[in-house]
Amino acid sequence: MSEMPEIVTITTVVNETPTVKTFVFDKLFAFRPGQFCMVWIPGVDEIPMAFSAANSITVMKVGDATEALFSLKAGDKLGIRGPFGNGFSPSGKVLAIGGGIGVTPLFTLAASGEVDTFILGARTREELVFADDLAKVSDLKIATDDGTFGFHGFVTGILDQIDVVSYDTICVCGPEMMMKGILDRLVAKGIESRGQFSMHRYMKCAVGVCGSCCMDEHGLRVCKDGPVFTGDLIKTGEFAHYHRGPSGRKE
Amino acid sequence: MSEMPEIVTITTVVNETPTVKTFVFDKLFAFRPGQFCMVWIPGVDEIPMAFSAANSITVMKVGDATEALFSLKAGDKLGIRGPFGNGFSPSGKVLAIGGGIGVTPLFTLAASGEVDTFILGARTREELVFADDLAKVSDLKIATDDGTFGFHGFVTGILDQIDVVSYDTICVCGPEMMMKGILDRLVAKGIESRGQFSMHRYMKCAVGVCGSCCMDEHGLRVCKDGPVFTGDLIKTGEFAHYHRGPSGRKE
Amino acid sequence: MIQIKLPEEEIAGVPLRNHMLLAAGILGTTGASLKRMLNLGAGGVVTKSIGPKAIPGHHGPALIPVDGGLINAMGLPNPSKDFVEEIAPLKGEPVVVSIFGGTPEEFGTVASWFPDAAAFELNLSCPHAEGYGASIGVNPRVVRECTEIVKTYNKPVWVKLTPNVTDIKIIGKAAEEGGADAIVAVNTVKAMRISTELRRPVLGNVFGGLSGKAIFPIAVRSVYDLYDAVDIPIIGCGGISSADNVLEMMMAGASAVEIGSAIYDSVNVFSEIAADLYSEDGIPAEEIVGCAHV
Amino acid sequence: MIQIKLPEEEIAGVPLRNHMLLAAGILGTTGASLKRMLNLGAGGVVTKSIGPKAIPGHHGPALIPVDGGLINAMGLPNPSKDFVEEIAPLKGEPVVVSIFGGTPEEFGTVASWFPDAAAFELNLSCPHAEGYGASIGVNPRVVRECTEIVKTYNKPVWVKLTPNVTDIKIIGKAAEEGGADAIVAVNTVKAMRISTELRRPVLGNVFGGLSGKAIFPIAVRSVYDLYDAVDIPIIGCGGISSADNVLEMMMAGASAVEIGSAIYDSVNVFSEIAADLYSEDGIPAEEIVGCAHV
Ligand SMILES: Cc1cc2nc3c(=O)[nH]c(=O)nc-3n(C[C@H](O)[C@H](O)[C@H](O)COP(=O)(O)OP(=O)(O)OC[C@H]3O[C@@H](n4cnc5c(N)ncnc54)[C@H](O)[C@@H]3O)c2cc1C
Ligand SMILES: Cc1cc2nc3c(=O)[nH]c(=O)nc-3n(C[C@H](O)[C@H](O)[C@H](O)COP(=O)(O)OP(=O)(O)OC[C@H]3O[C@@H](n4cnc5c(N)ncnc54)[C@H](O)[C@@H]3O)c2cc1C
Ligand SMILES: Cc1cc2nc3c(=O)[nH]c(=O)nc-3n(C[C@H](O)[C@H](O)[C@H](O)COP(=O)(O)O)c2cc1C
Ligand SMILES: Cc1cc2nc3c(=O)[nH]c(=O)nc-3n(C[C@H](O)[C@H](O)[C@H](O)COP(=O)(O)O)c2cc1C
Ligand code: FES
Ligand code: FES
Repeated sequence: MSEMPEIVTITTVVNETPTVKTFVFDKLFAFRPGQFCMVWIPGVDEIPMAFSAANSITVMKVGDATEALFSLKAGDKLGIRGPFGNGFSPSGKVLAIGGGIGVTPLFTLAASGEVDTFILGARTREELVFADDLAKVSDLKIATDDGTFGFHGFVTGILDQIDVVSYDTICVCGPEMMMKGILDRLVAKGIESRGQFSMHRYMKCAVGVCGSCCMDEHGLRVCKDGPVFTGDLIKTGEFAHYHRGPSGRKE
Repeated sequence: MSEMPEIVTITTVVNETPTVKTFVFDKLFAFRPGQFCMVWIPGVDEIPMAFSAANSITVMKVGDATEALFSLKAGDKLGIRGPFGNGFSPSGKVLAIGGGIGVTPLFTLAASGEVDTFILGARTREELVFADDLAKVSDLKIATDDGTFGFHGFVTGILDQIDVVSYDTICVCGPEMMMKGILDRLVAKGIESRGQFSMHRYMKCAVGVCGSCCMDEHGLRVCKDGPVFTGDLIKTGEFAHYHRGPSGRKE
Repeated sequence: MIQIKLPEEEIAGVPLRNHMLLAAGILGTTGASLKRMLNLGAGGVVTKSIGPKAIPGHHGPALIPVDGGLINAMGLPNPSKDFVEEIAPLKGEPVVVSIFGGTPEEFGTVASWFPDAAAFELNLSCPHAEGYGASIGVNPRVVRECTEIVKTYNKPVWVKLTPNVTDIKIIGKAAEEGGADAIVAVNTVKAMRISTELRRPVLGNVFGGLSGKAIFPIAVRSVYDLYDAVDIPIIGCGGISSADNVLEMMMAGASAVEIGSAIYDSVNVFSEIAADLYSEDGIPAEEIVGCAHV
Repeated sequence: MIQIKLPEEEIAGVPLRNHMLLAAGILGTTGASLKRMLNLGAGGVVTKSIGPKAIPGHHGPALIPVDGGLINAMGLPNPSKDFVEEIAPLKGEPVVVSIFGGTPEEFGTVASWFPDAAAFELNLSCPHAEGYGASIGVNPRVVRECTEIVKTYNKPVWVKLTPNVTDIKIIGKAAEEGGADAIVAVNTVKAMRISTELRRPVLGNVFGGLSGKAIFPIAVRSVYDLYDAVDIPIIGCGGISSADNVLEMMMAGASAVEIGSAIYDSVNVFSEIAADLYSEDGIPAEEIVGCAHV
């Protein structure tokens, strides 16, 4: 069965923060929170993005492809392949911890009513994404690196204040160093398998064939075996040490 | 979906007459009476044959491929593609008329209890095929060209003696000249559309693509649109006038 | 999906009723079956390839459906000159006569038999006929000479290419130099299957050609390549089975298409595709021909 | 279906655990993923093709599933010499290092980096990397020279061929003359698709290669052809997805096979096929290699 990109038309562009925009399009995709798609920016590149709703992606501008995406407006077209990957599989009492643009897949989890407590982190107040909506659907705690809003410091600071062992599932997405801080704490308490970490690796095929996204030490594919892995699977290996760039070189 | 030949092993060879053998094999095919298969005789050729049961074909030796088939014995293998074609679609009171090896598809029709009266013809007594079995499941009338059994003459002689108009469906298979004699009689009575004639044309693909089996004047494909056609579809055109050989030349 | 308008002018010298022709060798052996396909919605028809002498073709199995397509080794069965009479009733219809030969002269001889052809299509591409088709169609000089000789019969000449070459552009250019009015791309891709139970090739001829959906991406690529290499129209062929496939071939560079194996799934494929493809408000096909070249 | 025995000897110079290798470029960029595939039942693994300098590869989309297969234009992304460290932990395992270069000398340079390779596979066949792969692999002389130079590193040399040539036998023979220990046939078939809605080619590189079930009949045919032309072992590759497909490739003439795209459907494809293919009472594979040649 063919899985050619589905061509969608952008209907609305929402400016979330100075560096984050949500692109709403005209077709719905049935996804599980944590699953992602490959977004084809015609003439530029194809890059992985979590769904931020059945008909949207929420994008942080970080380089060439995202910059090109930022130049698009309502009426412009994108190609979407997906959904791909496993997504989160929360059970029991759920804690979500999102940092930066990593909030996106967790936002959809919270929006579907599956998150009890949400810890949201950003560098500074104006870079907080989805905070208002998250406050409506979860017990939201906010941390900013510069203290411009909520807790002054990292999300791990808030984590240290709460009883993490009382949660059955801890869903995490954000910069790898942030995730590392969280994993360390779970390992210390012996509950790393309750942690579900959404990983970011360089993706080319997104269907588990090319090997671009494979992680040491098990050789698991982030696109197909992930992007969500339990803490026990990633605590050894490359996590927080290195990853591979587009050529496969370690970076 | 792949339709590679199904490889079957011959389990029994039944000598029906000096020139007719039944080859029973080890697999069952779900067919409708009148449907046929392509029989691959490895290293020789692939030729069309009606099913004479879900696991058999009944073959008259007429040339190279059938001769090669006749040399096979239990344990030998054949490739079978099919079933193909439309088969008979009888309704109401049914008359079947079979001549020579043309009895085969009609035999399966009678065996499934769908024939009221059966007229069976052959050149001579020892070439009558399936007569005993047919007598059990239908009102059987026999004609031999040389009068060695039953009516002395052609099947059309018997046909002239019965009230053909009392039948709703007249299923026919046999030499084209025999079928022509029958069609003429149906046309004369204005009931040619009650006649269902199983046609024989040179077949190569059996799946309606190559064009080898096409008949004038409508360009219908015997393998796919047939092999069974109602009398009205064939009364004009090439029927009983000519057919095409393997090169497409008229013969 | 966009929709297009019916053609308003001849395409590659032939007054096609729509952009889709029946491909050579598909229900193309009799005048009546060609007529039927026109009635069923083909915009034009290409005949079975006709050669200098009648050939019965290879022993069976001659065609086998496989995953995503068909493999066939018919062996160019054809009634030769008798075919003139076959298609006489089709005079005036958009009937392209496919011809083949072992030498340029033989191509010329066969062409001379068909003064009523709407165009000739030169089969320089059948992959399973020794001394014919692809076995001569891989040689640019021979392709040019065959084209030149048939061109002397003052009809549009379409040259049908094999994808089984290192560089299809070279062969396309040779046809163009020989005066071809269009390139038809592509014929089947060399292929075979083996029956593992019988431990022997399943085609009577051992090897044959793959057609159908499986080769569509190969055909699109060939048309795209040729569009950059030649200035004459290209007729896309290979694995087309939907209106979207027709548009895709056009965007790759095809001015029209031929459809063969899709008949396996439906003899009504032309009218089914036409229902999706055409609209009175559609855009002219010319607007999209080659538009995917970036 | 018949069943076969596990190999008892080296095949083409490599001690394979079974007759099925992971094909080059499939989960082959990291030592860990190669190790995983060995653990999941591959009889041997071929690495991603490694070249003289690190390449990020083509822009995306780089791989798209299509009817019956995949089209890809990865663009030979590879970490170059860094890969030596990647596979160091796999020393002693049946790891075939796929290498490429723009010249015979570059092939030699890359080969010199991998003294621990079980064998080298020369990628003279990737259809979408300008100056590399098929663009040099269609030239018999270059193929022979690349083989000769890599052969000086005293390891088995497998030469992987492109099906996109007029006559694959000529290239196979050139490799054999250069001293190749085996031929691998085939790499992907040149292909492309177009997004009709965006009116542009779907692959970032415009064109790429078709793999998967769609090309199986093409690959079988290539192996069958080569078996008649060369005396060295052939490794069959292209569209294999079942035990019966493995047997079919062997009957065509393959001593072993490589499997790539079938990973798309299941990462466990090796053990799934092995469960059907092998039995202690099976016949030795050698009995069926090439047995379909009639
Ligand atoms: C599963 C998954 C979900 C993601 N979800 C989101 C999301 O919801 N919102 C969001 O803004 N970003 C998301 N990302 C990250 C996003 O893919 C990158 O920010 C984007 O690819 C950057 O492309 P660029 O060309 O603008 O940057 P570049 O200038 O090319 O590179 C900047 C960095 O982006 C990353 N990157 C570039 N290309 C790729 C690629 N093909 N695959 C993976 N990473 C790449 C690399 O880490 C690179 O160092 C997600 C990534 C993954 C793997
Ligand atoms: C739908 C259908 C059902 C049939 N059912 C039976 C049956 O149940 N029993 C039976 O004995 N015969 C049956 N036949 C006829 C049978 O196919 C031919 O007798 C057989 O093909 C002869 O092959 P040969 O090589 O022995 O003869 P040849 O020497 O090749 O030719 C003898 C004659 O057989 C016919 N023939 C040969 N090859 C083909 C072919 N590929 N397709 C069609 N006709 C061919 C031609 O009329 C030819 O003139 C059927 C034919 C058709 C079309
Ligand atoms: C049964 C069959 C017979 C064919 N015969 C011819 C032929 O006589 N001449 C020719 O040029 N091409 C012939 N072809 C090739 C087709 O015309 C066409 O190029 C090919 O099948 C690819 O198109 P498709 O995928 O739409 O079938 C034949 C193909 C098939 C399947
Ligand atoms: C994503 C992808 C990457 C590939 N990379 C390479 C490569 O680096 N070197 C190579 O020789 N072949 C490469 N190939 C070709 C495969 O090794 C194989 O020859 C081809 O895919 C046909 O086999 P399959 O149908 O089993 O996939 C690649 C194929 C795919 C799909
Ligand atoms: S991106 Fe290709 S395997 Fe994950
Ligand atoms: S036998 Fe090919 S169309 Fe009937």
